Amino acid sequence: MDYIIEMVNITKEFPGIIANDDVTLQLRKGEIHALLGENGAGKSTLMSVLFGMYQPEKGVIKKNGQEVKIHNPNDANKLGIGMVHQHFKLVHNFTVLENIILGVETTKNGFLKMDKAREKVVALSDRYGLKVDPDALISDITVGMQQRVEILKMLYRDNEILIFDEPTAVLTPQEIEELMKIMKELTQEGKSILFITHKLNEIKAVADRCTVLRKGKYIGTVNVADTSKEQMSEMMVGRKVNLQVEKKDVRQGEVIFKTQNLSVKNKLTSKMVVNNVSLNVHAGEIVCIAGIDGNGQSELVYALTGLIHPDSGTIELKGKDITQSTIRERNIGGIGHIPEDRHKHGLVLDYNLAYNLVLQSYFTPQFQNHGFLKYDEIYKYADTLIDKFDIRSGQGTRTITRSMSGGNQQKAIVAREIDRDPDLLIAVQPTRGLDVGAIEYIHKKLVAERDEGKGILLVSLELDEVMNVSDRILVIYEGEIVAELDPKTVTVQELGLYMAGSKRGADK
Amino acid sequence: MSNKEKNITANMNRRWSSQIFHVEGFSSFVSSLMAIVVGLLVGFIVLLVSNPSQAVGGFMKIIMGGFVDMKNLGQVFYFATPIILTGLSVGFANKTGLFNIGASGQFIIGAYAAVYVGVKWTFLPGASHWIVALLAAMVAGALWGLLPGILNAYCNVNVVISCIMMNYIGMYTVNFLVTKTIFDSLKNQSKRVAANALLPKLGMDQLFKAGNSSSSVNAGIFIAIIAGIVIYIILEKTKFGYELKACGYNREASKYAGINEKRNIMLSMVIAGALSALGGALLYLAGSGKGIEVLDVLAAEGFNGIPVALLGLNNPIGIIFSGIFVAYLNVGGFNMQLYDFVPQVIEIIISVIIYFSAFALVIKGVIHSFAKRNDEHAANANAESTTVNVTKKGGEE
Amino acid sequence: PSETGAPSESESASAETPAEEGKFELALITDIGTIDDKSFNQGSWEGLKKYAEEKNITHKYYKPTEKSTDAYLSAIDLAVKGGAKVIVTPGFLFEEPIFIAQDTYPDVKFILIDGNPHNADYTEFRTEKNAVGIVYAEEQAGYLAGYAAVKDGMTKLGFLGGMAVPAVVRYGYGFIQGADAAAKELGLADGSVSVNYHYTGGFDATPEAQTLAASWYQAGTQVIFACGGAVGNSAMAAAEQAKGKVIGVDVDQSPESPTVISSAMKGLGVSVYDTIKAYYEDKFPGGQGLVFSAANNGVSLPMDTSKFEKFTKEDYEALYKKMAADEISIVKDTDKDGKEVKVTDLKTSAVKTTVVE
Amino acid sequence: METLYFLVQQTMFFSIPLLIVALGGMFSERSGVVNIALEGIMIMGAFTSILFINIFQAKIPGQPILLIAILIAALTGIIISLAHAYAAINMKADQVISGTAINMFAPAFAIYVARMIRTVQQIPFVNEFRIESVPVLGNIPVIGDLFFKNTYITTYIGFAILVVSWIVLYKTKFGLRLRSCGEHPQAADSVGINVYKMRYVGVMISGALAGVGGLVFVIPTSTNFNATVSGYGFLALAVLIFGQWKPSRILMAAFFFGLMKTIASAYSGIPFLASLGIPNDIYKMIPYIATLIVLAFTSKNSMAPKASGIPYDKGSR
Ligand SMILES: Nc1ncnc2c1ncn2[C@@H]1O[C@H](COP(=O)(O)OP(=O)(O)OP(=O)(O)O)[C@@H](O)[C@H]1O
Ligand SMILES: Nc1ncnc2c1ncn2[C@@H]1O[C@H](COP(=O)(O)OP(=O)(O)OP(=O)(O)O)[C@@H](O)[C@H]1O
Ligand SMILES: [Mg+2]
Ligand SMILES: [Mg+2]
Repeated sequence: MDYIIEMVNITKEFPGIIANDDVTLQLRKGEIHALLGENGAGKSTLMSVLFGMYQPEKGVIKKNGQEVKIHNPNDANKLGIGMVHQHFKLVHNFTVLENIILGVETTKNGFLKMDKAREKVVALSDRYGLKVDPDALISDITVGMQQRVEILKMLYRDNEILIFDEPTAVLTPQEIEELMKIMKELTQEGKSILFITHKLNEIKAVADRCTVLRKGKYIGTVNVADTSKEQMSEMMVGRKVNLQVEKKDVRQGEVIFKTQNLSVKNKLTSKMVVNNVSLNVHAGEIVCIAGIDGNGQSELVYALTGLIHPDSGTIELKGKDITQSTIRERNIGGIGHIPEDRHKHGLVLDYNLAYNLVLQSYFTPQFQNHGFLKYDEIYKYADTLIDKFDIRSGQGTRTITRSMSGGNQQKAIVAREIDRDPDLLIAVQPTRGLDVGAIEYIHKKLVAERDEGKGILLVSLELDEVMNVSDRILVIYEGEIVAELDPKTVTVQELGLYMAGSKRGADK
Repeated sequence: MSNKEKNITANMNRRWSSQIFHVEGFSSFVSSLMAIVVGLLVGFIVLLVSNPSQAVGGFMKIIMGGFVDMKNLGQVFYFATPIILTGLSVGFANKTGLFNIGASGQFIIGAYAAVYVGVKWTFLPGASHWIVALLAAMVAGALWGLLPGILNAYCNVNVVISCIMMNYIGMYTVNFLVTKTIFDSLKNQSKRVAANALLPKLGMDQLFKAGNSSSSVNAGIFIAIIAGIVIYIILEKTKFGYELKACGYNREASKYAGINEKRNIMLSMVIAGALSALGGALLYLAGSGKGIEVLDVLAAEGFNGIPVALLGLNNPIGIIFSGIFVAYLNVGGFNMQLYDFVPQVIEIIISVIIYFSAFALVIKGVIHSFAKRNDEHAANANAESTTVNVTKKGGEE
Repeated sequence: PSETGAPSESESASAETPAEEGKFELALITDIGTIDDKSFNQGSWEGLKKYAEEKNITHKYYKPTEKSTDAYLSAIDLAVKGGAKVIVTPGFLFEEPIFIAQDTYPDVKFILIDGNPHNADYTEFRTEKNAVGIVYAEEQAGYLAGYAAVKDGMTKLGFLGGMAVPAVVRYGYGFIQGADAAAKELGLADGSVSVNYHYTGGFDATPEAQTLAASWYQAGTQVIFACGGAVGNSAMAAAEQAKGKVIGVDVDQSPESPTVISSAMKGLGVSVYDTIKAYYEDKFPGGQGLVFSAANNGVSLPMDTSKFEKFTKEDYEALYKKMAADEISIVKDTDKDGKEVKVTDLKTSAVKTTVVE
Repeated sequence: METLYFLVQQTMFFSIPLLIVALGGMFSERSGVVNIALEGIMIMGAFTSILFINIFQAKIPGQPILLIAILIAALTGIIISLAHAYAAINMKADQVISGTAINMFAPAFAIYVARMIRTVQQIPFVNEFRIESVPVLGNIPVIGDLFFKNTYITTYIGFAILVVSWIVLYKTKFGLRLRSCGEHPQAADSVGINVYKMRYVGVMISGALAGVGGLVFVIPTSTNFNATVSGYGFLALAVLIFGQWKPSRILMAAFFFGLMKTIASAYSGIPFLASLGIPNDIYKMIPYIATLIVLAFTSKNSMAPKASGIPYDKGSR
């Protein structure tokens, strides 16, 4: 069999960890090849090696059977290898066009010449139906659009081997569908694709073959058509995983949380980003706010948790008006908050794990006496949480949080927020970028909380999560709640239409 | 997982972390030490290049100058006092994520307030006079720090730039106020403060003397050291310190956690300002015959706080030592004048030390990798126990 | 590169100083300014150096760590430790340190420039046998300069002082009164001569001082009496641009810029030189307070390098003779009772003084 | 009118060095390295170049020696800035620390060397560089008086640097790459740009410009160099922030500062201001107070390069 790219016996070590341990990956021309593995399994590392960002300690890379050396992204580019990184590599205050040409600029007497580049970008955009505006600033376009820019970057460089590192983690269902279509088109044009994702559905939908890594080791390569999702996930984690969220029927209690006509304006444009939102959450139910990213979810949550002040409307918690309350008052009053951005809001990355685990409670008498912190108590408590929630880290309670994996960082936040025993838990994309094992874990925890009679407000962009976990769905579109749906009766397709704004108000 | 197993894991974690903790402190110390050695070496080379025959003697004076007699030793503490405080000011603000380059302005404002009280409020009896003078200085400095704090918290004004502005405004304000209120026109400086306003000597003038002349050292050095310890306790042991540092590391997360981050930024600048101002007060109430000059030059003590803080790794206790060290070098440099060298060599040495202390990260890295190699075994054991833990969990479910 | 690599100056400097410590017979301690401040530190040092080099005596200057009585005393300690037999201390700030040191070191001679030893609160003035205080009649030097300027036909004058310290103030007051006297002799109308009067707040050359001087020239000022060390350099920089004129201070500053038409000199170097010489001839004027004035050639204008157009050497000598004979009374910075005199207290009619705060 | 001409001419002396040095700082920060060492680099640049003028003034005529001195100042600045670059880029040091070290080192070094080789610390020079009136251009009414009289070649060099900076930053491949390193070095790295190299170049440009700025600052305002640039390096930093890291705004900020400084120093020669009787110290404070006020209103949306001040580590993500 002819492989366009072969990575043979690759070993890549980082201080203290072998990220890739004798891994072999073979990519056929024109195929979509998925790469599957838990968080930290070494997928990104392997792809970074292929893209020249890291040099492996052992192993060789071959292109069309010829051994090649890839020292930097330029080498990779010359070999026709392009990559869409897990965290986009786009300069936020550059235009789309500038980002695309960065590194391969055409110049005349040292001055930039953009005309040719623009033509090429527009042509490529048309050909693949990407619909990007070359002059828009990156900071002004949606995440989905940004990803298309990343794709255009590869196409502009005429790459024929395309690496997608978790491209779907940040996309809406519609966007994912379109991306899948684009990927298929690309392979039809003769390009070969390496595709990293944690979502088995997606692998099923587009991939031809799938290579599985676990803890840096090569587990195997399978034909996707011949392998079930359960088999693949078992290869990945080394045990059986329950992909379906098991939960009992909802036992709705009384309303514990309620907003009325809540509105938030954008300070700069004075556009309504949250528009007259009224919703309520009962004890013992999971209410999910579904919507495409950028439709006001973040601002809505900020207003509910006190990070910003709403321009109008009221918020009530357990019958008490908390519209004017501070963040601290809301926290004490019974709101738990798993924030959308764990690095920005959720953690003080330079504090150790124990300190982060008391971030919402360090001031309580349990941990503090006359202004002095009780160290022993803090570390004792942290140890129990680490045990209870299985948070893994290098040096236990004293691990600097920055050095922990994303999955474990998220677990720490979940542990902290749940252990405070809030009446209402606001969880924003709690499983973003996590592997199935971790997702399963977090979903279980959420359901357990609900079963204990807590109200849960879940904000999610992922249809699977929305459909599986929630008891009630509120669809948000351009800052407005446009529909209230029942996950048992609504179809995924229908939900997608509401989220895209082409249908509204049905159940409501 | 059995309880026993749990304990083993926990113990392992703890042992491992205590080692890391150890390595951390040790490597910081070693990297500072290496910077100092390199700095002194460069100083020696400079001396050698400029005048080989006297280099050894001059260099020995730099190293030993602070120890030639008790008076010189006293002078070390005297010069250390203000820079420990400006160092604390800079270091404290640094810990809370703010670069307080405005120590100079806060320092001179504090000096003015103290001298004003010292000259004018002669109705204050006994020790209350100098105590009130110090308090007045701290209040003035706190206000001077508050303004950049407010501007940063509410208007997002970069602290560095507003502090630079406040330095100049402070200098001109003090020049203006001194000439209008407490001016000794014969000397173009502030008037003498009343005897009660001078800091007590605590008998140190008898201890730190050589022949008939005694050192200027006074209670100020103890106040500086106490200030260092208090700041250390605030930062490391209290809830307030926890909040301040959290704001320093991540403002957004602090806000999320319900910490009033605006208030903390302002408080942090207020404390930093009060510390610098206290430094100014201690210097001008030392009774060494120093007055506030009406001169269009920023107070150097404020800027000297920056290297002191950096050399002390922003740690309050470290700053006490680095302040004394820098003062010691300065006294050595003064004594070096017996040789044919320009005293600026001291500043060259200190700047080289600062420069190499910036390499701490790399030096630490080297030490850590050594330590890691030694502890490989322990790490492996730890990793294994984690794996066991995982499979157990999997099995149960 | 030969100039920077092995300069002759540094070689000679090291040659004259011994390798081990403890052997500098003549010492000078600088005050706020540096040894090359173009003012009293430099002037005094030049006098000391001249004598030391002539007689091949070891010599050295010391810089105190800061500006305070204690720091000055420490520097004196160090100088004594360094073997000093005579210590020159330029600047009135040394009045108090010398008051103390003259008792501490009875075997060391102190030459205090610009002041006389007294205690901290001015209640006791005492000069011991091993100390001498030297002051200058700066008001006379300033008077000469102001007189010459107006006599030379200039009516728009400026005074740019460094800081309002007594010596500078005396220069300034003398300058105004000299100008006034000249104007009256010329029969000019009241208020027809104007003087801008300002202290920059430092002895450094700053762009601010340059701008200020430039603005004065721009507004018509013809000559600025720059009276504050390196502040003069700022005035000269401005004068070069505006084709204005500068009168220097303390020493003959004409080599520094072609714009310097004259300098109000006081005999710093000469007085230090003479006093050290007296010491070695066993005639040290200990216990005295010396005044250097026109009477003993202590102040002057360097007429050989001056660039006056109308004011002649004869005019100068006539005036100087009268001054030396004490026929000209000049108001100083303090009155007989030691009370401060303000600029506005100066009774001038022909000269209108504008104080720039 | 005369007063206006005077103000403009005088403002140039303050503004041009601020402009040049702030533009230097811009290149450094745009590449991702905070350069708080501008003050020290200015001092070093002024020191070597004025020492050169001092030594060779008798042998080389006015404008040529100035041009050579400018090159020497730039070269000195580059050499000093390499120390900063090495610490900030290779050693991933805290950039404030090495900057502070350089600020401390420069005046000490200048004084030490000057004293060791010439016994005095001031280095005098004769100002032969002033241009009375630029030929032809100086005769244009109004404009000529404003911009082409009583001036220095350095003024035009300053404007040339501004124009070139703008073009380089926004119109060339180099500028695009440089900016990407200051905003998102990982992105630059991923498209094959050598971030370390770009940052070195950015810091070196800032060194060259700061060195030149030091010389340009000293020439019109004194007749000697005394190991100080009066805090103008720090002011340039303020100008840079005030100018929001953009050449055009830096120009405005530099002139705002320059004008304020000029008015504060020259008010006594301006009849209207002199008659107000406001004390000198108040005037001296005005530029700083005004800056604070302006900043209070404009700082909400800071445009600082995102990655500025953060060491780039190839390994980290
Ligand atoms: N720059 C680095 N320095 C040190 N260790 C690293 C670095 N990058 C990755 N690692 C290590 O390599 C392992 C593999 O990381 P990698 O990012 O490849 O995982 P991944 O499979 O992409 O995980 P995810 O699904 O979370 O993206 C990690 O567990 C980590 O310990
Ligand atoms: N610079 C680094 N040095 C050491 N380890 C690192 C470094 N960067 C990342 N890692 C390690 O890489 C692992 C995975 O990190 P990574 O950021 O890919 O996590 P993640 O699960 O993908 O989270 P996220 O979704 O936030 O990216 C972690 O175990 C972390 O310890
Ligand atoms: Mg990854
Ligand atoms: Mg990840």
